[in-house]
Amino acid sequence: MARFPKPPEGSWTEHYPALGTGPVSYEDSTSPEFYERERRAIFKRTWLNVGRVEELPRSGSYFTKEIAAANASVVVVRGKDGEVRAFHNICRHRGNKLVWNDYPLEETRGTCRQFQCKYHGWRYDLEGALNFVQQESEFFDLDKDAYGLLPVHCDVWAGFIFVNFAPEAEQPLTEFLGPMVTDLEGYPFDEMTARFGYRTNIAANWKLFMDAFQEFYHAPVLHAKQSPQKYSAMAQQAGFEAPHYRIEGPHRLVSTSGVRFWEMDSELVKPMEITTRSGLFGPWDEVDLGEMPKGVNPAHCDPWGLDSFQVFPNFVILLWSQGWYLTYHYWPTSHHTHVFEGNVYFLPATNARERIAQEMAAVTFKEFALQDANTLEATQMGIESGYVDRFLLNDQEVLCRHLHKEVADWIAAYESVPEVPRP
Amino acid sequence: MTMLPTEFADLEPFAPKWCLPSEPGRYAMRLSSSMDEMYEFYEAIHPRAAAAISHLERFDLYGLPEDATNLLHLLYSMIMVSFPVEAWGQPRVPDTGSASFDCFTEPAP
Amino acid sequence: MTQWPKPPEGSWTEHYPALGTGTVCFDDSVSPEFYELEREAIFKRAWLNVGRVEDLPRIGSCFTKEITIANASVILVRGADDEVRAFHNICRHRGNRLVWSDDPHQETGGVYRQFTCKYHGWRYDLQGACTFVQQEDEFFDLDKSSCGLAPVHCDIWNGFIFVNLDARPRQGLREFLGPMITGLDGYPFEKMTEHYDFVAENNSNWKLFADAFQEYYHVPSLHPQQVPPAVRDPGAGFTCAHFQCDGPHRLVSTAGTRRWALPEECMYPIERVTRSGLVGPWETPDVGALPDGVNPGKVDPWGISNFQVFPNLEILVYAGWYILYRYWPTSPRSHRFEATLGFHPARTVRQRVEHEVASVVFKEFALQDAGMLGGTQAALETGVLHEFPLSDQEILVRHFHKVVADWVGAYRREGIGAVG
Amino acid sequence: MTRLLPAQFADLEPYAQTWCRRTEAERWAVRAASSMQELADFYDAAFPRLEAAIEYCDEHPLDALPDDVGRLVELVHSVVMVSMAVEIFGQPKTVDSADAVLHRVREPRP
Repeated sequence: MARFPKPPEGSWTEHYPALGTGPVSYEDSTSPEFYERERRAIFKRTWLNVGRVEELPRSGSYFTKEIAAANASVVVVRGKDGEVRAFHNICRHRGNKLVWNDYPLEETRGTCRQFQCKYHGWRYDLEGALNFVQQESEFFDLDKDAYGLLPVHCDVWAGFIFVNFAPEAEQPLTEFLGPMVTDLEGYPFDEMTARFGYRTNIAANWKLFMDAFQEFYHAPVLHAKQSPQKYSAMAQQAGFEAPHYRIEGPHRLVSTSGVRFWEMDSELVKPMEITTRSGLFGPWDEVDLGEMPKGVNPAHCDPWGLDSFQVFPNFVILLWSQGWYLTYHYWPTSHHTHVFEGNVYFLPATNARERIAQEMAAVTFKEFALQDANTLEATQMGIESGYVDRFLLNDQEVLCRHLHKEVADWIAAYESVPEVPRP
Repeated sequence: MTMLPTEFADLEPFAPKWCLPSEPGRYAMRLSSSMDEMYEFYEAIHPRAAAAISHLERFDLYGLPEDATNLLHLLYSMIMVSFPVEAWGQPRVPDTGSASFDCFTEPAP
Repeated sequence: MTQWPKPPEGSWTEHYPALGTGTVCFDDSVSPEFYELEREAIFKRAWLNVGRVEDLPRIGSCFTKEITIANASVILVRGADDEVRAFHNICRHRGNRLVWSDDPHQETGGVYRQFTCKYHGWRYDLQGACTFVQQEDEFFDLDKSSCGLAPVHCDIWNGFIFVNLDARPRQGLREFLGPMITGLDGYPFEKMTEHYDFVAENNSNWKLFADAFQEYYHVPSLHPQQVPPAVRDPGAGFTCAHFQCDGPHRLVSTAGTRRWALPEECMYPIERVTRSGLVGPWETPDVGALPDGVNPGKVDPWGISNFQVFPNLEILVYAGWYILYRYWPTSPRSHRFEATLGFHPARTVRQRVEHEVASVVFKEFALQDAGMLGGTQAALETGVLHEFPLSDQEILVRHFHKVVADWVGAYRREGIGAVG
Repeated sequence: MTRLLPAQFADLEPYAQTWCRRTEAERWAVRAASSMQELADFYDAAFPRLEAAIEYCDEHPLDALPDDVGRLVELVHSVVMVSMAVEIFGQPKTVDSADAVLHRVREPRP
């Protein structure tokens, strides 16, 4: 019994007929060989978000990013001219990793005037040019101009920094993102600089964890204990329905309706939520973000809860109606492991009360993420056993269906191109 | 030597353990504390939270005196222990045996 | 910094024209296929140093050596006739590993009267002959004399024990070593019996780690702490006095730094008090004249000669002590690193402390090289770059990778010939 | 408390329990687990006594050191170990050594 109207075809899934309604296989999440194909067809070929411009506040600010799925380490840096650039993190002399701190396989960040290799002291400026070779006269016909850092395609949209490892990017960034995503332009991402950052290693395929955060069918069950018993019972009874799903190109969107906790009976909320006036949906007291761009709450849900934009392949922007947002990144490290990053962004608090409400929202976020992460490892083990190979998806899981299909489509498109020498 | 504003001297016994400036510190303290310890802390601070927030609200958030900063950190710890106390009945999130989620950046204060 | 004269061709590299001066590719250090070729072309063909005669001090002394890349485990043993021999570490009965302690994958050693297989109790004497078969009459036409341990070619030069896993070695050991290495004949290794041994599992290809120890160009950058901050020159370079290549082997000599003659601020306090440090004890017992081959470039003042014996042995010779490195590949991206420091046995506590200082300092700086090379390996594995320039100070890196490629090339050509 | 070091070096007795270690592996582990303050305290106390300690030890044959003298040699070895952190690196761990390890598997005694 639908609480929200479905498309005329009768379901969200049938509204996108290419998706089908049959059972699906998760072999794409257990096969080492499939992972290798994903690396080539997707992670070495598409735009990947590696951070935000606020992480590079001034010229010389840099961070490194380990992207195992593309077999790459990149250094992203703001040059003297204010431009953000990305380079392969490799010294041109003997191939040493150029920028690292303490542990060469771990990411690092900071501010510098130039990059200097620890091995033999070669130096590169912030624009990647080689500007110093130790004992240059000992080399043979060395043209320093030809030995700058190897650039990686890099572009910025709405303050989000993307890189692309293809020899030539097949689409410009904004064309790749498409109007559903670029209509978010104007959202004050740049003002929301109070950030809580989290990271963890997860023993599950990256797509399976994306699946967990692109459907809310699991929420009333898995997260039941997060809420007072009376609320949980009601939520479980009702089940979950999202008012709006949308698929555009490789990207996806789900909007949910809001819950006005502050209007609820006190038996339905936890004491700490009342005290801090905050919780899973964020601070209860409204913040003014100005007028929202048209991409936000595109179906005009009322009350509106959140929009979760799944930007292909591994990036999620989640906007809450309460004036804050999350990003998720899923960085594959093997067919059954990945690094998950979650970032929580708010407007800088103007007083202690606001700051405490943010703390409550961030702590609650972590409690939920921990439950999801642990469940995922159990999922990976279950499907890796291989005894069951067909799984059902309901209409509330339409986005999971789309992700797995989209991945398969990219691989098919890539592999259908006649074999040419590829990097 | 006191750590908290004098109005909150009653919370002073909890300050050395729970005035922790970082999320990793607070989370680790939660995991290494007994439920009794957390109940005791929660029972003491929760009734005082509204007054504490009102007290802190009078200051510029980015120029808090040291004792106020300590009080703010104590409130963060209150939020941290509220989950074991209000929801889980145990220090760790249930069914998260192998999961971790490490905080590496957070706003200051 | 002294500028040492270069050969008439203008550079050390051009003095060996076969090396060329172009860029070098390090795909040989990341490719699993190349690793497989190295297994056959190099480690199953070259003479490999597995230890020193001091490691087998008396009859029955024995150690085992795991040579992962050659799929071999070898027993080295001093027989009843005082000869050192090598055998495959395999019982002839059912193929069980013969000599091992708790873990059959770990090397072991000790003094043995005979070898007894743990599985069925077959026994072998120190010369490898099968001496006892449990319930021999249960076997059929068993000829014990044909059931001795499978021998491995083994020879000794200057106290260094070498094995060769080829069915028929293409060269004798001395011929393989050639005149430059055998120029070390007479260096008193046998008197420097006080050994400090180190071992590490490193996450880099064996050649990349060897590269770090066959050039000094990196020293001012990676190891600035080798001199105290007050006298550090941020623009410092390093120029070696003499390079030499001979067959597959290489040599670099550096000039001697008489650290003790320097002003106080040029050394660390611990060096001043203990009279020892980076270049070892300031004074060592007089061993008489050293063979000319120790310093073939006649560098004066002479400091160190670093002999790289193909494929995986390095001998660093100082006037009064020495260091050995061995690099044992365990996968394309990992190797087991062994180091030995040899000193004249200390007669006093002061001498012992001098050795301790040299040993501790050695470890500090070796750790810096090892710590960084995991990064080199990871960066090279990204595969985005294939051409790297090498300076004249890195001539030995160039030579090493070329020799490896040459041996692999020779093996491949023979393989094609055999098929054709 | 039993005395570990020769009476002439009673001033170093407070450090003996921690720093009289038979093997390099143990000395390395203690250094790695110590704060810079602890290392500096030990170094400041023991380094000025190093010369005297070596001289004192050398009144005995190396292969027949009494127990307390043997422990003093171990303490001297520890000063050498700690000097690397104090004089050279300014931190307990070798700078830029990342996750590298190097195990000393054979060494002379004492």
